[in-house]
Amino acid sequence: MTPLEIDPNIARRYREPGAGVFDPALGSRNRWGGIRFLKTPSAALATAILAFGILTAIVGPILRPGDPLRITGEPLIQPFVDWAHPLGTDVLGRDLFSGVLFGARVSLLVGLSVAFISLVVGVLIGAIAGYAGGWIDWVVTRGIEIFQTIPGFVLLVVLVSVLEPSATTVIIGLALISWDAVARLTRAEVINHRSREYVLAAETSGVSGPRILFGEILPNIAPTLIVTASIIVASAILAESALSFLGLGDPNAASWGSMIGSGREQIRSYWFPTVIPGAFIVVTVFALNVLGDALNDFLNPRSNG
Amino acid sequence: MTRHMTEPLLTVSDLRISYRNALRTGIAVDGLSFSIAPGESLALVGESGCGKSTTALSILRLLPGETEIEGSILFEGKNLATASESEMEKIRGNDIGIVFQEPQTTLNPVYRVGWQIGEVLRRHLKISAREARERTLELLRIVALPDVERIIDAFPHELSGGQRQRIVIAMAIALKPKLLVADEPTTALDVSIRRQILELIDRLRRELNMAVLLISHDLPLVSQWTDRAVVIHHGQVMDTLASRDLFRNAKHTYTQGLIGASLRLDDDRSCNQHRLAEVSVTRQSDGSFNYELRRPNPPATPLPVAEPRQHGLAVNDLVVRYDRRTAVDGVSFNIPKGRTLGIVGESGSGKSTVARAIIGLVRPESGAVSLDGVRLTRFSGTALRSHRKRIQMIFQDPFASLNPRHTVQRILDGVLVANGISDRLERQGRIASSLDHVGLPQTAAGRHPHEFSGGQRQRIAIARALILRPEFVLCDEPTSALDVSVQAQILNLLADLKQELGLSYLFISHDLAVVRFIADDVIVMRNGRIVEQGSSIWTAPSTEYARALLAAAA
Amino acid sequence: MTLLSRLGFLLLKAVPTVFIVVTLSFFFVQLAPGDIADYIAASSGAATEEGTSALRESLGLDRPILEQLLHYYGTLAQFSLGQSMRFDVPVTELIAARLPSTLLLVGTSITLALALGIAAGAVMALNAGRSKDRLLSAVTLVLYSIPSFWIGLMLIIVFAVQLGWLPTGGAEKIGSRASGFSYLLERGRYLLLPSLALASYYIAIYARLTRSSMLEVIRQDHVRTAVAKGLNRWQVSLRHIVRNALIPVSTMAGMHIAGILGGAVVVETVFSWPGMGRLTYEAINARDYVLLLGILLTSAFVVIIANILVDLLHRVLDPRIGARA
Amino acid sequence: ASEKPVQGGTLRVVMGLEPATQVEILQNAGGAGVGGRVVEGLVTEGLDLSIQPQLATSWSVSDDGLIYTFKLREGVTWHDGTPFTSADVAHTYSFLKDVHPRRRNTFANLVKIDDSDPHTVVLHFSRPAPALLPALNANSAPIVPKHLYEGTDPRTNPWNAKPIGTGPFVFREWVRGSHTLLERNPNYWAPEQPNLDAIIIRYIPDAVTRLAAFEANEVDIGYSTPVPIGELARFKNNPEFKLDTEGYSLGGGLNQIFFNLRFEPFKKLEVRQAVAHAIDINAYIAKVWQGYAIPSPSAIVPAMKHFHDASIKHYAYDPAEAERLLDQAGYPRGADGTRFTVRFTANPFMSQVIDGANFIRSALAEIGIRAEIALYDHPTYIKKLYTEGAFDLDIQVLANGYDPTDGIQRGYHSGNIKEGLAWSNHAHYSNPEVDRIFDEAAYEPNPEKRRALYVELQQILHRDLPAVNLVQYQPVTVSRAALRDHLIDQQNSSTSYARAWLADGGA
Ligand SMILES: Nc1ncnc2c1ncn2[C@@H]1O[C@H](COP(=O)(O)OP(=O)(O)OP(=O)(O)O)[C@@H](O)[C@H]1O
Ligand SMILES: Nc1ncnc2c1ncn2[C@@H]1O[C@H](COP(=O)(O)OP(=O)(O)OP(=O)(O)O)[C@@H](O)[C@H]1O
Ligand SMILES: [Mg+2]
Ligand SMILES: [Mg+2]
Repeated sequence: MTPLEIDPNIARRYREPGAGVFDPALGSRNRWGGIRFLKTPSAALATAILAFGILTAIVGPILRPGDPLRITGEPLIQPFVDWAHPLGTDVLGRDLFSGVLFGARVSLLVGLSVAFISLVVGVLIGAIAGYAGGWIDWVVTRGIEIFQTIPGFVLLVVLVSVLEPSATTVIIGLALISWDAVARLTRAEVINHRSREYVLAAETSGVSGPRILFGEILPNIAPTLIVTASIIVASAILAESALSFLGLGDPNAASWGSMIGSGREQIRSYWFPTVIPGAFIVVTVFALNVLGDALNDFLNPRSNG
Repeated sequence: MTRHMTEPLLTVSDLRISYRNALRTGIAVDGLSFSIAPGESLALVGESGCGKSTTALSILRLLPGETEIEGSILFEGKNLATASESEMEKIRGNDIGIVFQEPQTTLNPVYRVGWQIGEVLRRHLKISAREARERTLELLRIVALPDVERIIDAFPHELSGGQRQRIVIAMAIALKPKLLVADEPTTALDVSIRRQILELIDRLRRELNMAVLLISHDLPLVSQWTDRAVVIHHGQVMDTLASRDLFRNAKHTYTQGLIGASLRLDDDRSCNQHRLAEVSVTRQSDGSFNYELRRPNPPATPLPVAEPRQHGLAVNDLVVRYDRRTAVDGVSFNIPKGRTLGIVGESGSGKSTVARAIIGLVRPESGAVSLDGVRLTRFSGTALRSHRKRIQMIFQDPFASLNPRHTVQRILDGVLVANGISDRLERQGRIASSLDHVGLPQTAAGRHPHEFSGGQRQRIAIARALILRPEFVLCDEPTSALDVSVQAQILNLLADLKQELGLSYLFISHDLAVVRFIADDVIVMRNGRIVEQGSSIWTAPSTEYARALLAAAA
Repeated sequence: MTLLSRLGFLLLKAVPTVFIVVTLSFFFVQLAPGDIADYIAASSGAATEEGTSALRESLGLDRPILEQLLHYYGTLAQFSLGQSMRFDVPVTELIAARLPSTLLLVGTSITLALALGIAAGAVMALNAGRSKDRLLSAVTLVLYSIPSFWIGLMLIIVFAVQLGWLPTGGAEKIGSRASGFSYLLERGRYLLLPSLALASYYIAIYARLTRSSMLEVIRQDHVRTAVAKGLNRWQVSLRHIVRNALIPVSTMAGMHIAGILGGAVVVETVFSWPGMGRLTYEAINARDYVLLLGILLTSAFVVIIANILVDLLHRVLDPRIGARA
Repeated sequence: ASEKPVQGGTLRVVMGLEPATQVEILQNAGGAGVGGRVVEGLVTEGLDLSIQPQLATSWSVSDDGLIYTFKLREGVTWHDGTPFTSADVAHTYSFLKDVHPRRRNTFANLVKIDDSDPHTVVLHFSRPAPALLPALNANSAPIVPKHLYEGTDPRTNPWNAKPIGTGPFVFREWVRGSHTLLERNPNYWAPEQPNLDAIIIRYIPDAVTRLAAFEANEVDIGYSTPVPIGELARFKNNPEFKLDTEGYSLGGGLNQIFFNLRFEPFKKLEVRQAVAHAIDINAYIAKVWQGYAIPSPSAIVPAMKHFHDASIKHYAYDPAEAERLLDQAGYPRGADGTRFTVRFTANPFMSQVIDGANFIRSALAEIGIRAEIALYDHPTYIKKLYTEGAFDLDIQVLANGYDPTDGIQRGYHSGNIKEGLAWSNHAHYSNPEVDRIFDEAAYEPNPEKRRALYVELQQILHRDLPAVNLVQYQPVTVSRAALRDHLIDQQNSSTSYARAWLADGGA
């Protein structure tokens, strides 16, 4: 029995003696799993933060239209003193509030796209390698090994600096150094599942390979992948900020990382141009990690406590 | 065996244990009382989940944190339910030893076994490393391990299951405990080794004069190896009786049901004429239980007569290799329509591999599988698939063989879709009728596997095998993960289906009694070869190996 | 398989990997717009046509790309990494000057991350669900969420500038004549902040990993066996839980080496640490592909050798592995 | 001024960029190597831009400007003990002519070097070389020993990394990525110099870390605004530190925007004028340069006093006028308020230039021009601009150099429209009149006439507007107040420290 599988009804009946007798009549689908998930305080908080972040990314530009990189005021206005610039302005006089709003867009876009691309690519490659075995698996494993051998961030820096730094290159670069972890994980899980009896059963009743892979095995490893995805989003946001720190961000878009990059020279005298976007990164990544943990507890039947 | 009329060594009275954790919240043991005299051997018997292990663990206070224990566990006058943790540490391993079911996991994989045995000695005695090693070697000899000098430095994974279980036993008796708790010490072992382990425990009991609490769900085993048996259901005692009276004097309906469902090797019932007793337990609205014993009869419909023209399923000189190992080495047999062939043999003898080769999960190296004279091994792709439809398979583990993410409807529907049945209504109808066949309500279709009990899951697996209307069904240990009472239901169901639908089975099992009940013919396998065949083995086995198997199972 | 033959096997297996890494990187760098001549022109703030083309010619940049690749292979075949185009000295010399400090930094960081991470993880697992666990979980999650350059800057501001306890950067006191213990102490002072900054993320990872794998081990039957032997809480925890939980942690640590090496690029910049990370960045910027390939090759080898060490360690930690292979 | 110098102490210099080699015979920009501490030039330039003796004690120029005769200092030895002679100068100059990107120009017409007298060097030119002397200092044309360079390829000579010179300090070690260590030269030719025992040059790439190093009292001096520009104010108010702006006159860093004249829309003069009118130069100086820059409306920076035309003023900040010009040029605002979109590149060398790009981008947005910034690393930048011409607007900092022929001519002379050549005329500006002025002025020995020519040039460029000249930025030297007498010439980060001393004996 896993936490996921226990229906409150069954649990209630189980308080009584005779617990050993399984009464399937009590079983029912746990349709409200999602809501129960949100009852965990940390999961609820993380979800709320992320939902708020995504909402901000969507409506932010409506709230504060215009280009966030426009110089709209005096430089280095402190936060919370001038309501035209609630979070103050940076060294050039750009509004930090609109920067943060638009930055949510870039950071989340980068994070989500990287997770999406590396998940799609990694799952496809890893699943096919794990399921097909043989020389395909051999080739893919070597490929993954190569990516494991090159320090990822170095590859990323090489890639982004030789191409034009832009949101697209950053996303491609990050996806390039993230897919291998997904592929390795997927491959291992697929190999683990493909000899399980439910897969053999499907095979013996004539279900075709792709159907087994995508219809039977993938749904079972989805929880692991979802958790991985949340971690990739978080680490992509961090890596994007590190790139911006090295001056390799997209110069035409305000991202949290690039705001830190341009504000950090003044960090000793003016904390807010760096700390404000930095705080947004930390809170977002934190929320993503909390969410990942909570999902892990929720989706992974073996975890506990 | 004599009853000792001395003071009991252990007295459990009115034990109530409830779990409060993420896994479950509820009562596992509900007012259990029993006692063991010094040197006595007592059995706790009951179905899976009835609270046997919980009781055993509670004696050594090995239960997880969020568990509440009420009642008393008096061991030599001390109440273990309330003893302090340091007192318990002195008792564990010293006065009470314990042996668990699964020898694969009870040893720490990263330490040498000798070290692990020595750990008990060093913990409780002040002895030098040399002495500890000497004592360990001695213990290894006591548990009758060969080549002790090598084994003492082996890692657990380098030993066989039986050897590991001996290590665990050596660890448990290292300090000559007064009580040995053995929680299903042989269920995970091969039949041939099972007997040796039980003999060992019994010998040690006599030699060390220690009491044994043996936990099992195997009634024949209990009746042979213990003095007294306590039958438990839902955490309560149903029956307490002398073991040798178990099969004769059971008072409680539930005990009688268990006995009726148990098969013994000397029992010459056959599924063609008989059905096993089924005990059904229902819960009243007031929470109490109602036990009912049913002895179903075989259906009146006569056995369909096999047409002589049809050969059925033939396997010819089959050879299967994994990497470099030969798992099946020139096996040939024939299953005529409407017959059941049983395969027995020790673990690793290649039983499953034969079934897998027939159904196409592994590619045989040579040899032929043919169906009604048509060679399946020649085909590939769609042609093969259309023939293979006629053969289906049921797996051992009903928990693992159903995809936990799909509903029953989807599991069954997927098979039909994959086999090109595109008419939705037809699929619906077939799903309904196959659920009917296996005795599940139609409402089962909408649920997920985890909402069913083990027996019900195995019914779903059978429904999945039947939905393509096969002629041959390969059953690879379909009941070995199930309780006796549930096993009886499944065996009855298979027998009924054979008669109703004219199915033929290949039935693999390590339980010889079950094979004797269900199969018309039998083959014995060893190291990938057939060593003996024909029903004469039940009465007059001709090979040493078959004799040993029978003796071990008896 | 004996340890030694296993070592040889793993090293041999690595050769094609390194070869592909080098070839791919070569084409990759060639894809980049601009070359070393452009860089030298840019950084000298002056250029003449003759100078630029003479430079290209002398470096062989005017030859077809495959020829350049073959030439590079030729260099490698002579067990040389070639001559850096920007610094005009052998690449091995440049790398030899930087590699030790990077290894020191990375090695210290991994050690620190493992030591602190495992300790924190063990405390968390043994107190699972209680306030100690929650507090430490929150702390590690925060560490997990902060960019390392940011932590680096904060450490500098707090410990070097405000408190003045530790130096802001560099690897050792220049011209220092300290020796023996005081020399080690001295180096330790320089090492502490950068290795902390680099380790912070991994401390969090190992803490979380140790926690979850310990919780996994706690559920295993052999722990119950250990308790049944009468061992006390500490003996059970250390010998039977933490010890076994080290196995997955060591696997992960092996996979992180490449990542930590990459992370050094940023931390070395922040702490002006004279390591390979900064050299890499300079090589990329200068399009000094001979140097860059030399660095990638070296770091691939470092990763491979580290993985081999982890593999061997893993065999010591988990006796089952040799049997399975 | 004349306190008694304290002897001893170690000076700690901080640098951002680590040089590729330690001696500047292959290039000279940004991060110098050991500079005048170890190697010396024939002459040096005082703070007042006057030429002063160094290895040459005196010199004379023939009236036709074709022959330069230098009298060399006697009794000078190389750090390895070999005596210094005219052969060293002759050998060095002869290879500098081939390998040094800038001296290639300076010595283009050098036909013969006469070193027959060991203490006299005579340079013979085929055409007058009026701008020669400022190019002969320790940084621009350092003299290296012939006995170590003869018969080798100077590009790969190992002594480039461990230079032997004649200067006040001896090279000790270079730990790549970390620092260079120099020690006092006890045999320096100037008696009682130097005062310091040692010099450590530390390489710290990150500006914030450099700032921290200053604050933690780990370094004594840094050049060219070593700390983030916004933090200078704090140093200014701190008596522990001193900020100096002197010593940078030879650099003449001009910050300007080039137009790509090959393509619409900047082919049109009105459009270029509109851009010029869109920029509020005072705000630009305040926000981007934090006040450390002065307006430089003309192509020759104010620092180049002899040539700068102070009468030229910036185009007035007048967005309305800019919009009118754009409308007139046929670029009305579109539905989204944008007139057109252009590619805007920025020299990645200085962070202020990138800030500047952001400022300009914002200013252009006000008048409806969308400028999309493309940030490249150095080689890509050079490739995109000078080979592919893939830009419309380019914000740049170019050193004017010591003479217009050195840093200015390259950007505007049509003869310098050279594909693939860095720092060439990438705007593709071509005006025969301008070419003529450059050609004439280069060989005009009369200073008055030269000035007149360059003034005319500045006016033409102001009218034609191939580039909008913005500011001459002011690099700042940050030093601990205890450091004295370090600022003696125009060599800034390459200065010799021959007379420098630490009042507190070093921290
Ligand atoms: N750690 C636990 N947490 C919560 N519930 C548990 C735990 N262990 C056992 N249970 C529940 O307590 C009941 C009794 O379990 P127990 O293991 O004692 O049964 P058992 O008789 O030993 O069964 P089996 O024959 O399957 O070993 C079962 O319903 C089981 O699900
Ligand atoms: N996938 C596999 N790869 C390699 N060897 C295998 C594989 N499956 C089984 N074997 C080996 O082939 C032999 C026969 O195995 P098989 O599973 O057929 O035995 P079995 O009689 O069914 O045993 P059990 O009673 O334990 O189920 C064994 O030695 C086993 O280790
Ligand atoms: Mg049990
Ligand atoms: Mg089997």
